[in-house]
Amino acid sequence: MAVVHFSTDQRQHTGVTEVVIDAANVRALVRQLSELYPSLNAHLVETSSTAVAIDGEIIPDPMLEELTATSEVHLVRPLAGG
Amino acid sequence: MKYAAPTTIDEARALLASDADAIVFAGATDVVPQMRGGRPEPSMLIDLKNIDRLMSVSLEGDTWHVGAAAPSSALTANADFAADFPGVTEAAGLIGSDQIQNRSSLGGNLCNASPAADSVPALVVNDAVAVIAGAGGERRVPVADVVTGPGQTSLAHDEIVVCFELERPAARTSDAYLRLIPRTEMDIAVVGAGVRLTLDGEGAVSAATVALGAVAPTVVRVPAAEAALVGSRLDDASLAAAAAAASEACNPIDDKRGTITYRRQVAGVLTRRAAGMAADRIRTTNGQNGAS
Amino acid sequence: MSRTHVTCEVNGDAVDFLTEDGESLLNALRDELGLIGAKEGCGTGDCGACSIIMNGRLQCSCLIFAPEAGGAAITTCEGLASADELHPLQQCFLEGAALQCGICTPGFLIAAKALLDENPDPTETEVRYALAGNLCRCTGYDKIVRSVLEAAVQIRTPA
Amino acid sequence: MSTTEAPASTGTNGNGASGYRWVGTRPVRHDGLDKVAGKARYAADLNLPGMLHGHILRSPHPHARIVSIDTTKAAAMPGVKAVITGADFPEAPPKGATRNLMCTVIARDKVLYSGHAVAAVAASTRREAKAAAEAIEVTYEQLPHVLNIADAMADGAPVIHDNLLTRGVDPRPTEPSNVAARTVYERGDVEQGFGEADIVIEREFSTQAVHQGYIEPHACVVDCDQEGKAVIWASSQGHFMVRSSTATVLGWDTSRIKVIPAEIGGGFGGKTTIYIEPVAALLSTKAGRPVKIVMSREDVFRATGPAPGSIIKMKVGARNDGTITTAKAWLAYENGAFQGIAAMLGCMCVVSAYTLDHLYVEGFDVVLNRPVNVAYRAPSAPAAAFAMDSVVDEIAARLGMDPIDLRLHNCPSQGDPTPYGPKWPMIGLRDCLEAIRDSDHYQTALPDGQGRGVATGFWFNIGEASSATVNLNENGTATVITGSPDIGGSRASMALMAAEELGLDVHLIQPVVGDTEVVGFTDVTEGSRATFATGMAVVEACRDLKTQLRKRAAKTWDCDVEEVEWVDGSAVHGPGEQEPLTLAAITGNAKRTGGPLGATASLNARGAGPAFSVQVADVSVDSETGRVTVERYTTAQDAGTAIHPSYVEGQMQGGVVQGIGWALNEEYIYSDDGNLENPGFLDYRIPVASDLPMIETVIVEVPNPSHPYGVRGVGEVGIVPPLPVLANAVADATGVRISDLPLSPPRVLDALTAAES
Repeated sequence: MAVVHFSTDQRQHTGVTEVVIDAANVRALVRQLSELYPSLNAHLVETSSTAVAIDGEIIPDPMLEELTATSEVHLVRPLAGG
Repeated sequence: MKYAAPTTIDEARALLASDADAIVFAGATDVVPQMRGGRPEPSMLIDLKNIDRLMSVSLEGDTWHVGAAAPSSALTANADFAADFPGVTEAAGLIGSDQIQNRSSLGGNLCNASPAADSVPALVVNDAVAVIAGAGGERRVPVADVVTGPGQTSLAHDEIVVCFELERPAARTSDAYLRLIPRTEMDIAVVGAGVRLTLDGEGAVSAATVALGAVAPTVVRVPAAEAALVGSRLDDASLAAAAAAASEACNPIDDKRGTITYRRQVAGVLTRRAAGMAADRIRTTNGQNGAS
Repeated sequence: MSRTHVTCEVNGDAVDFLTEDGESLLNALRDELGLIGAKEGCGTGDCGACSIIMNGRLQCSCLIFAPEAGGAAITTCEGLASADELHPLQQCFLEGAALQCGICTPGFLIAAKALLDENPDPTETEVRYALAGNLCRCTGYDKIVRSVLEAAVQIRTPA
Repeated sequence: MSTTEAPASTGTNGNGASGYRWVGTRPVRHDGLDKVAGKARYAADLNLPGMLHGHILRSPHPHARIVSIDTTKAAAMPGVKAVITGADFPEAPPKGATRNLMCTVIARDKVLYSGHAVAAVAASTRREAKAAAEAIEVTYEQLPHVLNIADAMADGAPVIHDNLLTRGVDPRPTEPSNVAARTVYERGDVEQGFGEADIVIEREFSTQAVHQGYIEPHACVVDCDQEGKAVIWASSQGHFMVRSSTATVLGWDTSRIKVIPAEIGGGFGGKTTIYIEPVAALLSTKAGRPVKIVMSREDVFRATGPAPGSIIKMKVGARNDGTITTAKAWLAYENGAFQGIAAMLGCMCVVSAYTLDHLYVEGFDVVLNRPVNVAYRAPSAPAAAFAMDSVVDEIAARLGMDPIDLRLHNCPSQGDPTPYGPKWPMIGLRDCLEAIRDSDHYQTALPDGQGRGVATGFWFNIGEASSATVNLNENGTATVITGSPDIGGSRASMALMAAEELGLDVHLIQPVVGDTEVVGFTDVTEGSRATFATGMAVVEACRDLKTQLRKRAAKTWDCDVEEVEWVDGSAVHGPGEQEPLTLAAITGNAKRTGGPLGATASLNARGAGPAFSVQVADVSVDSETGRVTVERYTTAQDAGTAIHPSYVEGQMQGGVVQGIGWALNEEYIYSDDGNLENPGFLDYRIPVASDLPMIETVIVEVPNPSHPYGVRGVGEVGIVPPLPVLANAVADATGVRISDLPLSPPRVLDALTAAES
C-alpha cells in the first residue's frame, strides 16, 4: 500500500492529484498505475521520470524497492550532481 | 625553430638581420602565449638576456639607464630607482605575478605594442627615451613614438631596443601610475593612467604630464588634463577638470575587458587619483626627492 | 627543429638533456628529466602550476624555452625535501590541509619558498600577493595562506 | 554545532568531542606526502615506452555541416601513425543521451560549437601530432548559429537538432525547436497567494556560463593491444564511468577495457563525463602503440562542460509579518549543444529554502551552439538561489526585517513538503541560519561604508552505488580499497571511518583507490557522495570484518562467538576468562584460524541527506570604478558529521570561492561569430589569493540518520549562496540592486550611474 502523488504534468494523465495503490514494490505499483492510467507510462518515459521518491528520498533505480502501507511516492526524474 | 643566445648587440642584430622570421625576446611572457594562440612560429628565437647592457639598471650622472630586457623585478627591487620613479616602478610591478615579473621586461612590454601595456604610460609621462640599435648605429626615440598601433612599432625588423633613458626628476617632482583591473592581480589593464607632477614652493603645480593606456590604439598624452592641473593646487575643481579632459581624450573600444563608456569614465577617475598620489609623494618627501 | 644539448643543475644535481629549441623548460623537466612535480595548467604563465626557481628567481617554466636553462641552477618541488625531512612548507601544507586535489601544490610550495627566502616574516597580505600568480581552484586559498604563515614561523624559530 | 535526536549525535564544529576516537580528528592525509613532494601521478604524468601523442582537430565554427574531411596530407606527414575522424567511430543513434555522449567525443555530420572535436592524429611527438592535425582539410558548410537563450527561443531561430521536439508540452509540438524540455512544479494557487500578500516583488535575473576551472586539463593515456584489450589511465571523477562511457562510444564490450585511476587535478563535476579517452583508444588501436592525449587550457575552455547561463524571472509575495505567501518562477537554462536537465534542476532548487503553500515554477531547457553542459558543484542551484534570495532580501529590506529572521520565519523543517513533491527528511537549514545569526561575523557591526549580504543555498546530495574491500594484513594493518577517486581528501575520510570501526590507528590503515579490475563497481564521485556512500561501504565491510575477527577469537579461545565483543581494536572475552586479543594478534595467527581476513561490501546507498548552507559577506564597493572587494566572509554548512573537519572546511571554503568568482568576474564571453573570446586564465578570471579574505567556517552537524556516522555530503552546496550573498551585499553597500551577473566593475559602475540619473 502506498500513496502516489502526481505532479502537475502527470495529473493531465491521471486526472487526480493522488491515488492509493496496494503494491508490495515499485514494479507492482507501476504496473497498476499503467492499468489505471494508460497514457501515464508513455509520459513517464517521455519525461525521463524513471526515478521514484519514496518518503522524500529519490531512488534512481527503484523497481524492486519495497513499499509499506504508509509510503509516500512521487514519480520523478533521476538527479545528477557535481 | 632555432634558439640563439647572443652576448653582444651586434651579434643579436646580425642574427635578426639574417632571418626575416626571427624574433627577439626577453621574458617571452607575450611570445609564448601568442605562439600557443596560433601566431606563426618564428624561425629563430633570439634571447636578449645574455647581453649585459640590456640587463643592467644603472644611474649614470643624472640619467637612469634601464636595460630593455631587465626583468621588472630588477626595477621593483631597486630602491634608488623606485625613489626617483615610483610610478614607473609600480607600473613594472603590476605586470603579472611575481613569476611574470621575474621575466617580463620594459622592452618587451613596449615592443609587444599592446594598447594596455602598463609600463608605457608611466614611461611616457617621464619623457623616457628608447635607445634603439639598428644598421646605422643607435638612435634615440621618445617612448611615445615607438608604438604606432596595436601590435605595430616604428622599429625596423633588424632594430633592437637596447635600453630606456630617464632623466632624474627635477626637485619637487614625482609620478604615479594606476590601473583598473577586475581582480587584484594577473589581469590586463582595462584602463591605465600615469601622471607626473612638479609642485612649486607654494604647493601649486608647475608642470604636469598625463598619459593613458588601454583607452586608444596607442598610449594617449592628455595636454588638456595637463593644462587643467598646471597652476592649480590640485583643488577639486582642477582635478575634476583634469579628469574630464582625460575622459574626453579617450578613444576606446568595447571588448571583453571593458566598454567604451566604462573606459572613459574610469580614465578620468584614475587620472584624478594618480595626480593625487603623485602630489602626496612630493609632499611626504617634503620636496627632498628629485635630482637637485 | 634544431636541438640543443643543455647542461644545468637541477635540485643540486648536474644534469644534461637534449631538447628541441622551441620546447618549454616545463616539458624538458617532465619528459627528459622525469621531474613531474611541475604541471602544465595553462601553458601561458597564468596559473603558476609549473613554477620553478631558476637562478634564484621564481618563474613559470612554461614560459622558459628549454635552451635558456643552459648553465642555470634550478629548484623544483622535488628539491625541497632532504633525504630524511620534509621542508617546513611541505610539512605545514600537510598538517594544515592546504591541498585538496594537489595539482597546484608543487607550484604553490615553490612560490612560497621564493617568498620566504626573500621575506621570512610576511604579512597575510604579502603572502596573498606573492601567491597571486598561483591558481588554486579547490581550497579558496585560506588554508594555503595559513600554512605559509605557519611555515614562516617555523623557519624563523626552529624547534 | 547543533545536535538533534539523531542516532549518531556528534560533537561541535569538528573538534572530535563526540565520543568518537577517530571520526572528527584531523590526521595528515595518506596521499599527502606524494602530493607535496611532487611525486603524485596525474594522467599527464605517465609516459609509456613507444608512446605516441594525440592531437585533436577542433571546429573553428559554431554551427556547420561537415561536407568533407581529407586526411591524406596529414597521414603522410612526419611521425604520423594514425589519423581518425568521426567516420571511424560507430554510428550514433538518432537521439538520446548515448548520441549526445558519442557526438560530444567527436562530431559526425555537423559541428555544433566552436571547439567541437572533428578529427585526431597520433604521432611520435606533440609537435608532429599538432602539425598533422592542422593539415587535415575539412570543408564546412556554415550554418546560422544561436548563442544565447533569447535568440534560441525566438521565433524563426536556427534549429540545432532537427529532431528535437519539446518535452513537457501537451500536446507535444510537431515542429523541432531549441527548447528541449519544459518542466513544471505547482502547488496551491499562486494567484490566491499573491492576493494574500501585502507586498509583491517581481524581478528578472541573468547569469552567465562559467567553467569549473579545474587546474588540471583533461588527460589520458590509452594502451590497446592486438587482442583488443585496452588499458586506460585517466583523470576522472569515476573510472567505472570512463570504462562504460568509452565502451559506449566505441561500441566495445566493457570487459575489453581496464581503467586505472590517475590522481585527479580537480573536477567539481566537470570530470563526470569523458571527451578524449575513446579518441585515444581508437588512435592506439590503429597505431598499435600507447597514445597520450592532454588537452590544452584553450581546448578545456572551448570544448569541455561549462555550467550553464540562465534567465530567471521571479515574482514573490509576502505579508507584512514576513510570511512568504507564494512564489512564481520562470527559468530558462542554457543546455549547450545537447539537451540536459539544467532547468529541471533549477526548478527543483529555486524555492527549496522556503516553505510555500502556493508555488508555480516553470522551466525551459534550451540548446545552443555552445559546448555541452556538465555538472558544476550543485548544478543549476546557484543561479536559482541568486534569483530567489535576491528577491527575499529585497522583501526583508522593504519590510524592515532582519534578513535571517525573515528566512527563519519561512524555514522548512522535517516533514514539510519540498517544492518538487516529496517531504523533507531531517535537514539543517534552521541550524545553519542560527549559526550565521550567532556568528562573530554577524554579531559584529558592519564597518562604515561597507555592505552586508546573507543568503541560503540548497543541494540534494545523492547516494548511488559504491564498493569497498577491506583487507587485514598479517601485521595488524588494514588496506581499504575503494572505487572513488580522491579529489579532495576522501582517502583520509575512508581511513578514518575504518579506523573508528576497527579500533585501529588511522595511520595503520592504507586507503587505496582501486582500478576497475580490483574493486567492485563504484559510481562517479559526484553529488557529494564519496564520503557518504563509499564511506558506507567501507563501514559495512569493516563491520563484516569485526564479525570475522570475533569468530577467530572465539575459535582461538574455543568459546561461543556470542561471548566475544570487539572493543577498541581488540577481541574481548565477555566472561573475562581470556586476555584480550588485539587485531594484530588475530591477523598474525590468521592462517591457523581459517586464513587471511578480508571483506567486501557493495551497496546502492540510500538516504543521502540534503545539504544547506547559509553565508554572510561584507563588501566594499568603489563607487567610481565599480570594483567590489570582499572584506569578510563566513559560511555555515550542515555536514551531518564532519569525518575529517579540515577537509570539510576545505570543501566549504573552495565552494564559496568558486561562488565568489561566479558572482564577481567569471563569465564565458562569446564573439558574435560564435568563438569563445576568453579561453584562458588571463581573461577567464577565477579568483586569485589576493582577491580574498580568509573564509571563516562554521561546521553545522545535524547528523544524517541514514548514515552510520551521520554523514551528509559536503562537496557541493557551498557554491550556491555566494551569488545572492554578494548581490545582496552590493545592494546593501550602494542601495542599488543588480540582477545580472557577474558583478564586474563595468556592470556595477553602469548600474550605479544609471541609478544616479
